[in-house]
Order: sequence, then C-alpha cells, then structure tokens
Amino acid sequence: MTAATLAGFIGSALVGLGLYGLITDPQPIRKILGFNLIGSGVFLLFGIVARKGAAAGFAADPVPQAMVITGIVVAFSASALAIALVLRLYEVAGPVSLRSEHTSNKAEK
Amino acid sequence: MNALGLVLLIATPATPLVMLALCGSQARRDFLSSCLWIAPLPALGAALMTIGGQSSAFAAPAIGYTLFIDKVAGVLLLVVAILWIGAGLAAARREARDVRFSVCWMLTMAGSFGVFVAADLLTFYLLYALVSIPAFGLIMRNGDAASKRAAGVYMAFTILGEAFLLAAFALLAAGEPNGSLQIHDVIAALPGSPWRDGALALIIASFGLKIALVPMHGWMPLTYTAAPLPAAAALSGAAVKAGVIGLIRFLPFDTALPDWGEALAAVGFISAFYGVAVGITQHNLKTVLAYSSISQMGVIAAVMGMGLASAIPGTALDSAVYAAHHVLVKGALFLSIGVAAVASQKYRPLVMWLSAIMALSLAGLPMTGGWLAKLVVKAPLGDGIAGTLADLSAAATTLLMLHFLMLLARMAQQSPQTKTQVAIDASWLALAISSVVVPWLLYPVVVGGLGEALTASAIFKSLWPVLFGAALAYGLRPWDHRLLSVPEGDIINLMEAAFRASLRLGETFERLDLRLRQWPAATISLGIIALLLAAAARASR
Amino acid sequence: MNAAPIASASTAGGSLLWLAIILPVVGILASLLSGGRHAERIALLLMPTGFGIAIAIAIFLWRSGQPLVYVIGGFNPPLGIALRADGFSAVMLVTTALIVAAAGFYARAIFATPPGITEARAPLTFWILLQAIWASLNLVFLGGDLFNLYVAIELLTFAAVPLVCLDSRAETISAALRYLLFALCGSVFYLLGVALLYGAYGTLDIVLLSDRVSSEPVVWVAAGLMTAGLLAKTALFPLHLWLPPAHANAPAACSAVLSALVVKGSFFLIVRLWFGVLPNVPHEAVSFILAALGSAAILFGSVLALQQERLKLLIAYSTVAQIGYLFLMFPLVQGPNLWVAEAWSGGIMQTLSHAFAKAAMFLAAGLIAESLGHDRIRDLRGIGAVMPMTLFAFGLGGLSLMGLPPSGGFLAKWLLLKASIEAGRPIWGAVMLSGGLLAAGYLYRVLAPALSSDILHLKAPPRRSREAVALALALTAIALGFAPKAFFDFLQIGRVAVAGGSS
Amino acid sequence: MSILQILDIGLAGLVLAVAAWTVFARDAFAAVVGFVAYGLLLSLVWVRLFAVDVALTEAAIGSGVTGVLLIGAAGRLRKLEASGGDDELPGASLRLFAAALCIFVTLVLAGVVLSLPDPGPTLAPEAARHLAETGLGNPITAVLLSYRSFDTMLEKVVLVLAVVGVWSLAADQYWGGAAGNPRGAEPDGTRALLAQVLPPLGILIGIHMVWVGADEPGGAFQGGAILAAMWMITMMAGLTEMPSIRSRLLRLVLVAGPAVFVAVGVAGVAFASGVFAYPTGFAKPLILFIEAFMTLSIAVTLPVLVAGPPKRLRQQ
Repeated sequence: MTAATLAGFIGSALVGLGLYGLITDPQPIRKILGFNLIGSGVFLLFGIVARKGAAAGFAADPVPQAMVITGIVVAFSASALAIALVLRLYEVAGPVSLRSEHTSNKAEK
Repeated sequence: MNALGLVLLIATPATPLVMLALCGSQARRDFLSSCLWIAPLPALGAALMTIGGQSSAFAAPAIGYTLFIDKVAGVLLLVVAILWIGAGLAAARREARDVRFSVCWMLTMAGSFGVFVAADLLTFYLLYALVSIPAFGLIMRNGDAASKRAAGVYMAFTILGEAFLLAAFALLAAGEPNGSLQIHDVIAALPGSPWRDGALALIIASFGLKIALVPMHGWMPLTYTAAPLPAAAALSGAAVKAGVIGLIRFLPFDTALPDWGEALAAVGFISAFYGVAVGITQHNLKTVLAYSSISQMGVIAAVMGMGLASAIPGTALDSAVYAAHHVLVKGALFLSIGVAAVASQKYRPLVMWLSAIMALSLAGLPMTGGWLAKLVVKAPLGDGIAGTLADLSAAATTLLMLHFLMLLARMAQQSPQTKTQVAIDASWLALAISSVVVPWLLYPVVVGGLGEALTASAIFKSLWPVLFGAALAYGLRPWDHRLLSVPEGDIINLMEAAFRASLRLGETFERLDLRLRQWPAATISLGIIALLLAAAARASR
Repeated sequence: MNAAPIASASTAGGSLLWLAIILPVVGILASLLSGGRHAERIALLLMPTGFGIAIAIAIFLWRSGQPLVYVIGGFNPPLGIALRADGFSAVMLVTTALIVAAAGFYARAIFATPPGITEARAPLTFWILLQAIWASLNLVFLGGDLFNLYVAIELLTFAAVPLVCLDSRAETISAALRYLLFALCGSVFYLLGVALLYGAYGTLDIVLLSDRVSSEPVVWVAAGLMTAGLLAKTALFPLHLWLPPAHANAPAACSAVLSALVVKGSFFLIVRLWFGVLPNVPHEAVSFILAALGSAAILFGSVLALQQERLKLLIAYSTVAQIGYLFLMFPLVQGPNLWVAEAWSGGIMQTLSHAFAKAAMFLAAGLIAESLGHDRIRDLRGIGAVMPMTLFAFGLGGLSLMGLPPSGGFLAKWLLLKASIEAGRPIWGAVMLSGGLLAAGYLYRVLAPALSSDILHLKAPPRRSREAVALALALTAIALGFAPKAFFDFLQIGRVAVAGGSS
Repeated sequence: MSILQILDIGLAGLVLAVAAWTVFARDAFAAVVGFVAYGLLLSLVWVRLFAVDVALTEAAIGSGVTGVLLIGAAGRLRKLEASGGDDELPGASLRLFAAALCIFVTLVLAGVVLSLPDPGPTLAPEAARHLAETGLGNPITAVLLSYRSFDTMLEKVVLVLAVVGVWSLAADQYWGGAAGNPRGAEPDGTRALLAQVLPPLGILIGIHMVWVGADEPGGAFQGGAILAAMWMITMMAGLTEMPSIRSRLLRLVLVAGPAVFVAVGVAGVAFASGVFAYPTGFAKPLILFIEAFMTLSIAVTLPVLVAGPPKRLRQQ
C-alpha cells in the first residue's frame, strides 16, 4: 500500500467523520470543526491526486497542491467568519444551537 | 384590407389601454369617466366595416402579436361595443368616481374587444386574461362581505380557467407541426393532432367555465349579484362572450367529432334546464338574470356541440348571431333593474313593457330579436331530439323570464317614488331599443332574407314554446313561495366548504417543513441527495 | 456531439470578460481603503460602468454568434484559466448589473452614512459586500474553470452571509450562521467533486473536460457531490432550511439581491455542470430527480407561502417554490430534439423573470414594512390606496410569478409547458400549472386585502424614487414577456447539444 | 512491509483517532485542542505525500492560526456556556442513521479514489515546460502566481471579504474601535519574554520563506502566516495591540496584497501579452514584488480575523 493510497483512505474517512460531526453535533463550534475535518479530507484527496500525477521530475503535480493551499486559506477565512458569527450570537442571544429553529415561521417583528 | 380597417383593428383593443395610460395622472380623473363610453368607438367602427364585407389582419412579428377580424367576430364585436358604450354611460356617473373601478373597467373592456380580434394563441391568451382578471375589481366595487366573497370565488374560477386554457394552448401548439401559433393553423391541425382529445377537453373545460356550464357555474350568480348593475351588465353581456368566441375559435367545426360534439351538447342542455330550475327559486333580480345567463349559455353550447358533432357548415356564424342577441338583451335587462327601482309612475309602463319585450325575446317570442336568433340556430340543432330540447328550453326560459318580470313589477311597485336618474334612463333606453332593433338590422346582412320564416305556420311553431312556458308559469303560481329555497350559486357552497377543508392540509405541510428544516435532517438530506444523484447518473446510461 | 467548436484562444471582445470581474473587485478594495461615504460613491459610480460592460459583452456575443473567450495570463487551459461568455452568461451579467444597481439605488436611503459620522458599520459593509456579490456573480457567469468557480462561489457566500445580519438581531445572526454553515457544506461537497474530476482527467477546464469525460463511476460520484453541494447553496427543497429566515429577515435591498441573484449563481453552475461539463454523460435519471425535487419545492414552497403571516416570509417561501421551476427544465433539455431549444429558453426566461419580479417584490415589501412599521399580512388592508405605486410594483411582480401574460414568467411557463408536452412528459407541465394556481393563491392573500377600501395610516410615506426602483424592476419582468424571437436566438449562443434520450 | 509503511499506517491511525476525538469528545474545548493536534499530524501526512508547501501551509494556517482562532473561541464559549443551553444530541436512531450514511459516503469515496488512474493525468509536464518563462524554481509558486494567478488574487479578495464580514459583526458603538485586549492589560513575564525573543527570529524566518518560496517550498502564505503568528504573540503578551479598524494604515496593508496583484495583473495588458501576464524576463521580479505585498497583507489579515470584530473603543 503506497502512502498515496493510504492518504486516500484517510481522506475518505475524514470526510465521513467530519460529515458525521457536522450532522449530529449540536454546538455550532463543533459543526465548524466538522466542516474543517471534511475540508482537510478533501484536501488530502487533492493530495493523492497530486501524488499520482508525479511527473516531469516533480514528486507531485503542482497544480492540485496550489489548489489545496488556496483552499486552506479559504477554509480558514470561513472558520473565522463562522466563529465571529457564533460569538456574536452568544453575545446577543445567549447560548443557542442550530438544532432548534431559532425563529418560528409566525414570528412577528 | 385598407388602411382604415387596419387602424381600426389595432385601435379596437388598444384604445382602452391607451386612454388608460393617458389618464394615468390624477388630474385627468374626470376624463377617465368619459373614456368609459368613448373607448369602445373604434371597436364599433371595426365591427361595422367587417360586417360590411371588409376583413382585416395585422401582425407585429417582432413581438409576435397578431390580430385579425372576420365576420363572426364582427357580429359579436358590434353588439359588444354597443353594450360597452351603454353600460359605460350608465357607469360614468356613479361608479366611475372610484378610479380603481374605472381602471378595471377599461382593462376588462380592452380584453373583451381583444379576444374577438386575436389571431394567435399568445395574443388570445393575453387578452383573455385581460377580460377575465381585472373584472375582479368590478365585482369588488361595493366592498361588502358578499362582494368580497363573490370576487374571491370569481378569481378562483378564473385562475383555474386560465390554467386549463394555458394547458390547452400548449397542447394545440405542440400539435401544430410547423410551429405556427396562428389560431387558424393550430385548429386546422387539431383533428390530426396526437393530443386532440386532451386539447378538446381542456378547451371545453376552460371556456365552459367562462360561460358557466354546469357544474362550473357557481361563480356566476354570486358575481352578478354582487357587482354594481353597470358592471353586471357588461360582464353578463360582453365579458362572458369571451368564452363564446373561445369555443367558436377553438372547436374544429370543419371536422365531425360526434363524441365531443354530443358531449358538449349534453352539457349545454343540462345547463339550459338547470339554470331555469334553480333560477325560478331565486328572489333577487340579479340572481335570476344570472341563472338565465347560465341557461342561455347552455343553449349556445348545445348549438356548438351539435354543429361539432356533424360538422354542420356555418355553425360558428350561427352561434355568434345567437350569442349576439344575448349580449344586448342581457345587458339591458340588468340595467332595467336599476331603472325600474327608481322609475317614476309616468315611466313605469315604458320600463315594464320594454323589459317584457326583451325578456320574452330571450325566450324567442316571434318577431323579436330572440326569435331571429332561434331561427338562425335551427340548422345546427336540427329537428331531432336536439331541436325538441331547444324548444323545451325556450319554454323553460319563458317560465324564468316571467318569474323575472313578476319580481321586477313587484319591486317597481314597492320602491319609493323618486325622480328618475336621467343618465341611467337614456343609456338604458338606447340600449333597450338597440337590443330590439339591431338583430333586425343584422339578420339580413349576415344571414340573408327571412322568406319562409315569416309564414304563419312557422311563426306558430316558434310561438308554442312561449305559450307553453307561460301556461307553466301560470300553473306554477300557487307554488311560487313553496319552491325550494336554493342559495345563490347553489353548489358553490359545497365547493367552498371543500376548499376550506383542503386548507387544513397546509398545517400538515408546515409541520413537515419544520422537521425538514432541522439541521440534522437537512444535512442528512444533502448526503442522501448526493448519493442519489450519483446513483442516478449511473442508472442513466 | 459537441457541435460548438472548442475555443481556447481569446476572441474579440474577450477583454471585456476580465474587466467585468476586475472592475467590482477594484471597487471592493477602493471602498475598504477609502471607507465611509466613499464606499457608496464608488459603488454607485461603478454600477453604470459595469452595466455598460455587460451590455458590450452581449453586443459582441450577438455580433459573433459564438461564445466570447479570454485566456488569463496567456496560459491556455488546462494549465491556465479561461473565461467564457455564452448567451446565458451574457443575459445573467446584464440582469445582475441591473438588479445590483437597482438595489444600490434603493438602499441609498437606508445605508447612507449618517451625517456627522465619518463611517458607520452597516453602510460600509453593505456597499462593499454589494460590490462583492456583483463581482462574484460575474465570475460565476464567466468562469471557465471548475476550481476558479469554487473560489467564485466561496466569494459569493462570503459576500452574502454578512448582508443577512446587518441589523444584528439575534434571529438574523442565527439565520446568517445557518446560511454560512450550510453553504460551506455545499462548497466542500462541490470541491470534493472537483478533486475527483481533476484526479480522473487532469483538467478542470469546462470545455476540455466536456471532451474527456465519459460515463464512469468517478464522474457519477463527482457529479452527484457537486450537484448536491450546489443545490444546498441554491436552497432547492429539501435543502432550503436556511433560506426563509435569511431572506425574510435581511434588509429589503439585501433580500432582493439574495433572492433574485445569489441563489441563481449556484443554479447557473448546476446548468454549467450538466450542460457544459457533462453534455456527453447521459443523465435522464438525474434530471428526473432534479425535476422531482423541483416539483416538491413548488408544492411545498407555495403551500407554505400560503401559511405565512408575514409578507417577507411569504415572499421568501415563494422563492423556495420558484427555485423549483428552474429545475423543471432539466428533463426537457436533452437530446437532439426540437423542443430542447424551447426548454432551454424557457428555463433561462424563468431565471431572468423571477430575478426581476422577486427583486421588485422584496423592495416593495421593504417599503411597506418601513412605511407601516410591520409586515403582517392581515394588517395590510387598504395599503393599495395609500401606497399605490408600491403595490402596483408588487402586483406586477406577482403577475409574473403567477405566469400570467404579459410577463416573462408567462413566457417562461409557456415555453416550458410546450416543451414538456412535445417531449412527451406532460407531468412537468402539470406541475408548473398547479404551481401557478398556488402562486395565485398566496398572492391573492396579499393583493385582495391590499386593494380593499379600508383606511390605513402610514407612519411615513415612501420615497417616490425608491418606489420607482421597485416599479422599474417589476416592469422589466413584464417587458420580458415581449421578448422578440431574436432574444431567444441569443440565448442559444454557445449552448452545447446534450446527449440523452430521444424519447 | 517496510518500516516506512508501518510508520505510514501508524500515522494514519493516529490522524483518524485524533479526528474521531474532535468529533466525539464531550467537551468542545477538548475537541478544539484535539483539532490543533490533528492539524499538526496532518502536515506530517502532507510531507509523506511530498507536498512540503502544503504541509507548511497546513501547519501554519490549517492548524496554527485556525487553532488559535478556535481555542480562543472555545475558551470564550466555555465561559458563557455555564448559563445553559439546549445542546442535546439528536436521538439515537438519527445518529445511527447518520453514522450509516457517513460510512457509506466514506466507502463510496474510498472506492472511487482507489479507482483513479495511477499514474494519473497530470499537469506537471505542462507546469515544468512553462517554468522557465516565470524564472521560478518552485512550480507551486509558479501555479499560484503565474499560471493560475487569477485564483490566487481572488482568494486574497476572499480574505478581504472575510475581514469585512467579521468587522460587520461589531456592535455599532464600537465601530472605529479595535479588537482584542488593550496594550499592557495582561502583563505576563514569560509571555513577554517569549514575545521579545521570538519575533525577530520569526520575522527573519518568514521573510526567508517568502524569498526562497520562489524556488523552494515556501511562499507568501507560509511566510505571511509566520509573520502573523509573531504579531499575535506580541499582542498576546501585551506588547502591541490591534489598531483601530478605521486606521488608514491597517486598511492600506489589508488591501495592499490584492491591490498590487490586480495592478500588476492589469498592467499586463499594456506591458505583456494580456491581463495577469508578465512581460518576458520580468516575471520573477514582479512575482516577488507581488508576494512581498501579499505577505504583508496576509501577516495582517490573519491576526485581524483571529481578533474578531472590534469590541472596545481604542484609547487615543
């Protein structure tokens, strides 16, 4: 089993794990963790794609690697925005989870 | 085709719209009320030219809107335009103070003229929507609970009819191999179309709804009862004819379709008798006239059905002439109610006599316009069972009209003595007189000489249904107050109840929605949809 | 199969494509840097320019009849990135420019920096993010590379989310958070598919991919993931959890842009995916699922719109329903059949007319809410008499939603209905018709009382210019109903013939 | 089975175990700590994939800066959580169903990933062929700043939007203020010492990373992240503080990266073959020029995002 194949397994498993966390974890911050786990799993898949594309003297295809770097920065920005929202929500409304619908359909201004 | 004809053709539906646009600003509100009776003039002109032998067509290929006018449309357009002028004069004084009313009036009028001259499916659909939907504002005019209810019911039926019609048109268009949307082309292709039956069913359903064939008739009594008199006159006389021209245009009369034709005729006759049966239990004059409209429209449907069943030539024109008679008479009769209510002692006999002539004209009393109309549809109806049923329906109509006249007389006697309102008087008088005269002017031009119809035996033949109906009315007099009291709109009450019950479904949906919008449910759905789509991509090979 | 020649070199007018993206990007940076009132000025200054660029792109496209292409940096795909514009992109560019400008003009009254303050939070955020939505949508419509498009949808999400909670109420922040998290789920699914496609074919360029892909497991999985991810961002039923609270509670100008445009961005990419990247992969069953979900959306969204007691929630649920219509085009746009062009035009027409109509309705609802201090439907009796222009705009928008003529909504429905019959799948046509009936129902709930003669008192009358903006958008939705044949020819430019059933 | 393979499998097991910890841990704070460890382990996996640039980025941003962000948030949330909340897990059957779904997704993905061709299609030869034009030695930097520079520029705009989005969550009265603790609020000996020793070193490393990034692993992202970390350390120690969000300088630095990028890109129309193209022979210096500004922007953007919206009015 090559490192790339193994990374493929890890990547797939991370997506599954992250998805589970995203679905079941009631706290928003844990959902953000779940999202990051899925994200890193996806990046790993890019990684093995890059590794399988080793050619022309490069140990890995540089294009997917560059995409991962871009992706990591985007994922960080997303986490930062999400965290800021969570913290602001706690400030304004106290502890809340996304599980319960925060506003009912009939809520009036 | 000449330039004048073309201009008049375009102006027919466009004038009300252009005038409305010109009246956009508040300052010209007064002008708007006079527009109500000025706007129909181009339509009148176009109709007269067409009846005089001139037919016109217009196409704006860039946006795909096309118009044309032929004799069939001309006949109807002529009387419809006269009615809009008369009703417009009647409305101009009182109702037109309300801007919303005037706007709706003008829009309905534009649509009412437009459906007669639309040449392609999309133009027809647009103008049909125009004659149907803004009428909501006319019915709502009084603003009380009854008119709100009536307007709501009307809207529900109208929108349903629009949906049926859109489906029908899509089927028609799909059945035309060359992609033409001209009514002429799609109807020529209809008998051979794979979607023929679906298209015919939907055409009959949507236009049948408009002319209130049983069991889609419930909205009509509600609507006419709730609307102000001029509006009721315009709607019952003119707007309803959108359904008639629809059936005329979209039924393929050149091909014999016995099944469809006989089915339509059956529904027509059922409506004709049902309208009378329920009508004689009513005590509101407007409601009685509404049920009479259901009955009359049923007769027209029967005529078209018989024509369709055996591809009788001339059915379209015959039905148009029959319908044309109903336009003016029904419109004028609605206005009679208002006139009789305020007529002074001096005028009351005039009002009653004219109303009686018009009412019995509907029943086909010899030498009236209705008699001519019934002569015209003799050909499609034939002498068989349909002919007999038609005669019986004339008798039934006599019964209903006598009921109406009795109620009218009673109301006129009971009403307090006030001065007459001149505006109503004049427009009503003009309308009433034209309802008597116009058929006589129209008949020789459109149909031809009267010849054998004027023999004594022929006249007697048309007289017996009226006599029979009168005898029936006399016989039924003792039961006048013991007849079942049917609520106006009869089965509409059941429909409303069913509709309200169906609204409870919404709460179920709401609960389900709340569940689906829980976070875990939504994310699981996301995963499942992804897998499902992948599986579907696999299965699509 | 692939009728359109593969263009990988920049064409005449190609430079307009990058300009359409860079211009608002420059606006974003300049607005943040100069801050305060300058942000508003910069945004309002750039909007006409951007509109001009969009029109210029359309003109070039119309003249050449071929998609416009621009290769960035001179590196041809697959190594580099290309921008491409076809008929669909061009009309979306113009629509976006118009609606963004309308929302901006409308919002000047609310998001003006108050006098005496050099800079305020909500205005600065609004003006920057409005430009950001514009930039990212332009990129979505023009991007020719799937990873570049990933960046585009992320930009779009980042621009849209904070707009939801500009007023800092707990419910809007909660709505924004849901929106962000769910949209992020969607993007990560999309990115997963992108990784798989690159692994299988070594390129992410749409045109190159369309030549290389074949129907095999990796494509099925990638397509499933990407489509689902984009559906999450489009809020197609049952993935609509975030839409009603977000769209109903955001400031009206933001709701208008979100409902009219932002959800269309991801929808556009689903169309790109199936008709641009995967035209040679049969997808009847996929189309069936999409159309079935769309039908469920129409039914659910409409019935729930009927249940709402607040006007803006009603409009938001109506968006859920109207999104459903967009997906009815999928089963009809396959194979070399005659009706394909009709269904394609119908689908695009629905996208455009809903954008204009919905934007108009949200802006009108915003005016009503501002003038009354609430948007409870049962207390709107008589609003027609006091705010006739606003209600007229709302009603015209509703006319288009119901699919009544003359309106873009009618034309869209007509084309799709006809195509559904010709394709022998009248079921989708029936769904459309019943959706129209339900739409009439929920709009009647608003319009009938609004038109009643009750007396209503306004807290403050609306500003004429803002009413005019809503009306102009509504009139555009109506004007689409008069679209000439040439317009539909234009929509076909660059459409790729799609494999699939000939039934 | 070689030692390396055993190590690989061990590493894989560890990564998955720590990932599972972050999902299943009872306490959110513990989960977040687990996530930071997970990020570091993941960078080892990246090294094993011969993706050193990615490994550096993952360590610096994916684990490092994200870790600081999450730990800070989890800490604050823990303080607030005492007041209660409805954080109950969904029902067991739903969790079971979710687990089954996730396992299925994993299996499908694994199956598909294994079916990918090996050696797979690649753009490496293409990238190598054009490398000379750019004058760079590191192909990843070439992809990021030349072949697909458009993506990178837009991603910088994503960062700017994230800043705007985070700031937009400020309370209105603090607009114009600053985030974080004021200077000297928390005097702490060890931290202060660390904050004085580390930064000069870190700045050197950061700049070096950008400089060598042209030819070797490293680049603006990694260098910028290290510089950001240095600034954050000095802030935590109370030696420096967040400037006001209205500071012209702060904003200038925030937009400098993307602005210079756009400017050079658009200049390509006049001086090179097109937008985002570099004039022949000037590619490398221009790329380094852009990277310098990008590094600066990243070094400031990351701490600004970590610090969150302004929460106090800055004392002038």
